[in-house]
Amino acid sequence: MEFLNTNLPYILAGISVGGQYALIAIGYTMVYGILRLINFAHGDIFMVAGFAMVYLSASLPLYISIPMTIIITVVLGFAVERMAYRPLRTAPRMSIMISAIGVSYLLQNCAWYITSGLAKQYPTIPWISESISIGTATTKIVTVITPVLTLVLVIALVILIKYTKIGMAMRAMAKDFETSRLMGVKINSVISFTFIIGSFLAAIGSLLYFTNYATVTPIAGAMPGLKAFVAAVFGGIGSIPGAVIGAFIIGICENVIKMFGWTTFSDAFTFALLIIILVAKPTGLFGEKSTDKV
Amino acid sequence: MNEKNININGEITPPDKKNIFFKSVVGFLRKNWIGFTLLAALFAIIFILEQVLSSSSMLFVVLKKGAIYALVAVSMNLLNGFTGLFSLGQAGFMLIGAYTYAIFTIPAEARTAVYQYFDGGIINFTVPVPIALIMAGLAAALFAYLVGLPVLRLKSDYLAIATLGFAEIIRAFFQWDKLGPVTNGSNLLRRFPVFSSTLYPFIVSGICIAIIVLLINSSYGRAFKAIRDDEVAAEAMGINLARHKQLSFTVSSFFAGVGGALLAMYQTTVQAAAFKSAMTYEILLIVVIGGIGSVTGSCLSSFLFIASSEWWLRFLDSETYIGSFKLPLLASGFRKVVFSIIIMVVVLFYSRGIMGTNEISVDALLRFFRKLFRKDSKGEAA
Amino acid sequence: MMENILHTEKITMQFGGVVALYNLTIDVNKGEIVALIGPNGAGKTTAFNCITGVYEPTNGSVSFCGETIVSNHPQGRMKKLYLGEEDKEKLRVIRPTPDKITKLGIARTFQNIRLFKSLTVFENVLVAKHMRAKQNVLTATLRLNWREEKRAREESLALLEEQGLLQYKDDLASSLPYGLQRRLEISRALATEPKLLLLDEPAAGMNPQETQELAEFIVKIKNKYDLTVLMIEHHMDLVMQISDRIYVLDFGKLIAHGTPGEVQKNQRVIDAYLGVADDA
Amino acid sequence: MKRAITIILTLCMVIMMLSGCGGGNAGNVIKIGVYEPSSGDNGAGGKQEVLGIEYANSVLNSVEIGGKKYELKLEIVDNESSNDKGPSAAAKLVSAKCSIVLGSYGSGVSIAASDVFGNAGIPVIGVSCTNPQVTEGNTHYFRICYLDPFQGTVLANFAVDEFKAKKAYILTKLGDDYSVGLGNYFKVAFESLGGTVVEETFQEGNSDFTAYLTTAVNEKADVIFAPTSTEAASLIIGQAVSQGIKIPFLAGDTWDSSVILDAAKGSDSKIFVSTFFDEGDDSAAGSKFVTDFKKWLNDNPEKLKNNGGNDIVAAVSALGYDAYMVAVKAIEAAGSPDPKKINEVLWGVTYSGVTGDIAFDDIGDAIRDVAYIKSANNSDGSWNFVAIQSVK
Repeated sequence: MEFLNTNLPYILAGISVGGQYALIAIGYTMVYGILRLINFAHGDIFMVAGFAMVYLSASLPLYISIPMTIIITVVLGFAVERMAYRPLRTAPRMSIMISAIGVSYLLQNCAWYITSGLAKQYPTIPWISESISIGTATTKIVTVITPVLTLVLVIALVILIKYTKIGMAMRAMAKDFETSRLMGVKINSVISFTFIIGSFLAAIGSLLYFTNYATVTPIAGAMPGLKAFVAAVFGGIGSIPGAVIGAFIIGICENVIKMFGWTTFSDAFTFALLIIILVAKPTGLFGEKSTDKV
Repeated sequence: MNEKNININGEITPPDKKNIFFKSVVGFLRKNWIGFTLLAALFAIIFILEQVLSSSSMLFVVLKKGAIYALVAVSMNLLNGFTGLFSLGQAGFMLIGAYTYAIFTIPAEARTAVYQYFDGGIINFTVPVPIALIMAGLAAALFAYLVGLPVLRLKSDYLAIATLGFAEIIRAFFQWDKLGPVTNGSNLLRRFPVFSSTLYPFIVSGICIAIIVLLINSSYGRAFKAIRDDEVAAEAMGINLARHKQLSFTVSSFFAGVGGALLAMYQTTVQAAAFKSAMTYEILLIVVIGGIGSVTGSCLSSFLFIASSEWWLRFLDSETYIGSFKLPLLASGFRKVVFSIIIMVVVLFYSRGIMGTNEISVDALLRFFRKLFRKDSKGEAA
Repeated sequence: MMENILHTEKITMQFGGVVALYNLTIDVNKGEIVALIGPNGAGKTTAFNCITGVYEPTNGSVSFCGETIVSNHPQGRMKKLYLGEEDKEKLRVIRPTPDKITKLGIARTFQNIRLFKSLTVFENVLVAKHMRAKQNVLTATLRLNWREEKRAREESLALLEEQGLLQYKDDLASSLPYGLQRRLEISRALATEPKLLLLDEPAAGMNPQETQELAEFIVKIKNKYDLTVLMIEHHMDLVMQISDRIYVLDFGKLIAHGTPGEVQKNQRVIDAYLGVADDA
Repeated sequence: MKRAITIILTLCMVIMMLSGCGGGNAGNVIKIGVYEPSSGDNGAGGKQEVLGIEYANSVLNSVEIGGKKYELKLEIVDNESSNDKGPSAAAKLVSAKCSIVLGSYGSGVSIAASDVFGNAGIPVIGVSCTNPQVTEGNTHYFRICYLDPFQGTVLANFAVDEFKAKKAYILTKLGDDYSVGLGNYFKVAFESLGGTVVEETFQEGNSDFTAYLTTAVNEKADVIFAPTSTEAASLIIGQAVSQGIKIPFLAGDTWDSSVILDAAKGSDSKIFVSTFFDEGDDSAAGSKFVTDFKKWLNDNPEKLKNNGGNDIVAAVSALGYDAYMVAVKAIEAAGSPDPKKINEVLWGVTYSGVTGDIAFDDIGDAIRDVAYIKSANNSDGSWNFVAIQSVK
């Protein structure tokens, strides 16, 4: 009990961080599942959502600025796919990946230019930024809400993918891109839809994340983005439940590592975990094995 | 740089064992004399420029850094472009090289000042600079070998992420307080010998790139390219995938390590925090802009990249007035926006980069000019 | 008694729940041309992949010139899928990679041509010489292996000349017309100096004229290089014309085996190819 | 399309090359280089420092040497708070033929560029780089702020005096010389005063500090010492507030910024910083500077934005102002725009600035023996003056 009392805040923080990573990780995993593309810009889309909220809420009330933020993020995600990835659909994989890195670079630099490199204070959203006490730990309500909301959204997403027509198209494309194209799946609209969902979840993630951490900087998306990606790989890329479980595992591990005082290695540990799982089970925890046809 | 002309066609003059090596060298020189002359001329020009211009001119800064990045980019190209292994660990291996070089060359009398929080550190000897450079490469290569054992079995994207992860782990490791007596923790290492002449990085990078080019044009280079084109077929041709990938990874890291050491000399200080994944991305962009699979492309684009980002575009960062009219948009940070837009344009519209997989060689240049000339004369005739 | 060169002992290959190949036992004798035929999805290419080490068979073993080169057994990596009886004496796991098998003397071509697209025709052949050279990285980089390199170049050029590909030597392999790509792939396989050549649908996409030429070509290289040939082929003309013996596979199982004449008359083969009467 | 882009790109390249090559030194201009970050981790602080310098330049933009009037022009580069981008930014200043350079905010970049200036023989006045290594072992780097050993000791003394602290939790950023250095000096001083410390570090890009703060609470620390950049600081404060942490925070000069005040406003956190300058300074020079500087800020919306959107005077701005004035003094004393001469006379330059009297010792550091301690006022978002602390 004593152990739990002193360490509850770490666990809480871990679960909350895990939830935020999960929302970003889904975007990665869905895009990768369909396009086999690591969308390096995803973390930066998340960052832009943060800035959009900062600037919008400066002049608009919250009930307008929050939906607006989500819309802007979704449009951005859509536009990035349209402008930077679609023209390269037939190009080698490496070119698309580099385009993704380029977009990430561009978004960060634009954010830098617009904010002149200064950190911005994130607006406080009433209720969820209030503090509550759980046992011995005091934390923001958002910490508790995050995992719940994450799970709700994930379940909704899984239902969407399982039971709707577009969900079926997405699954078909993840299995076999070429064949689904031949079978008349409108691949472009499905891909756009995937980016829209990913960006939508990233926008929600950014609301939760920045309410918790309160400061937005142009590189605020880089680390969470990378970690979320690691989570997606960890859980088996292409698998949504895998990404969520991976994200929670990584969020909790990260904080537990800090609990033991190995703070220098908290990031390194995440990557070490990734490499271990990749070497032991290259497709991640829940990934499907694919064999190359010879 | 023109080392690319090296081109063995097996036309080496036969027997007479004693002189054979000598003769082949002479034959080689004779065949490539234009390239070597141009190269010599390049070095001479740099040497003369250094005498004429003030040594603080931005030109030399760009040339120095460009030469170093050219080496690192070529080493990355060996891996990504010629062997088809998508690795993002370059910054990590540069870090190892830079630290190895710095740790073993800081003069004993400066150690107390540098390792101020660690009582002067535990290494109390220095080695000569050239040896330290080689040690830097070897340390990086050794580490790459160990990393490669588990990681190289992974396929494309997974390999990229795993190597990126390793680079991050290496960085954390070098910042670890417990290693402070060796690495100075997360603090700067400085006061090690550095170069002042622009020729120095040019010569070192030049030699290293020449070796890489020799490797690429050797039997092993062909095997690497075969692996890049088709792993299954390469294996069916009796090429041991694991061994050749490992080899390419280790060799590439060796030169990344040397590049890291040169970068340390250029920066005059080393700190683990600087070797972030952003550095790897930068090098990757250089490789892509130059053309994946083109050595001369990588060299060319590294100079262009460094010059644009550190020199030519800097005016975009400062507010500029023409008369009393303030040019719009120009403000701190605008340079990077413009720069990233240029990069996006190149990536989207020239996905093959400046050179594609072609190389600049004397022959190609001659052919180009001849064609240009012919076109002109045709135009006149018409 | 002819000398046995390739023997597969009850190879089984299982992917998840699908049994792609079941207890395949075939023999190839020195100097023969043996064909492996069967409808699509019968497991022919899988058999090739098991023999050349691309797949690790779930069960069974392969021996080449009397030596076991591939085997699996209850303690192996695939023990969960092991189907055979335990054989305590065969505890040695042999898990070679394709390159080692190539080095032993089995060369192959692929169903969907797998040339090194960005290399020239000459380099494609030259790559095959890499494995037999005694060089190491240092000697190769510093060109101390020039003698070896020179020999490899001469041999490759000779091979290209013989195959009538010399004029294309500096073209990119991917720029060749289809038929020549096939021929290049075979030349490349020959350059590895094999004893046994596995051809995976060499006549795919060829017209009767070209197929006829190919038939002559195969016989010619077989005699010239003292080869044994095992091939997968759908063109029955070609198969019947040049093969000494034929194995017929259907749904992963061997359904017939014999000389061309025997196989042609076999009812099961006819059923497999044409479908059983009431099916059709 | 592609051809058009090619042509445009080539044209751009040519224009850039021309503009890159241009920019000589006109007759009657003396260039003062400003080597400061305006992006990266220390971007916010660097900008405030630049504001002080720019303000000083607007106050005094010419100097008379030997009867000839020279215009003083600032040449500002962004070193991106990054040790690997720093040297080339510095080289830009050198190639622009600056007579003297001011900067930088952040010790790491200063050390990294030191040799570039040193080789070119250009003297540099460090404005707020507090790490001892900046000036040690060279003759061209000077500085007008106090040093980390001093600042660390001051804060350790303050912790013991004010809070009777027995245990301190030190949180520093990996790879940041300022942060690690100051943390180290605080630790040494605090331990020599009989306290114990718990040390932890965080990586760049880290934004989750809850775990660190929990450790501080679990270790029952009496004070938290977190010499970090303002960006990390506002995260730390925000998370401390939401976790209801009551332990007082101590920090060095970087926290003397309106960013911190914003983060702490309306909470019940206790924040104490040591700094070079206090806005409520009632000396004549100080109060005049504060009034005029505020007016100048409010007249320029752009500058106001760079100051963080309000007109609170940061200590680094005052230091920037003083550094500029010292530089001008040196130019006057040297009687020439020649960097070498300026370097020689700098050793003897004295100046009475808004942050106190400035003179250099034999290492090149300003001789200072007091630091101001301020605390954040959580209700109106301003600084409360607490004490002038000197070392015992």
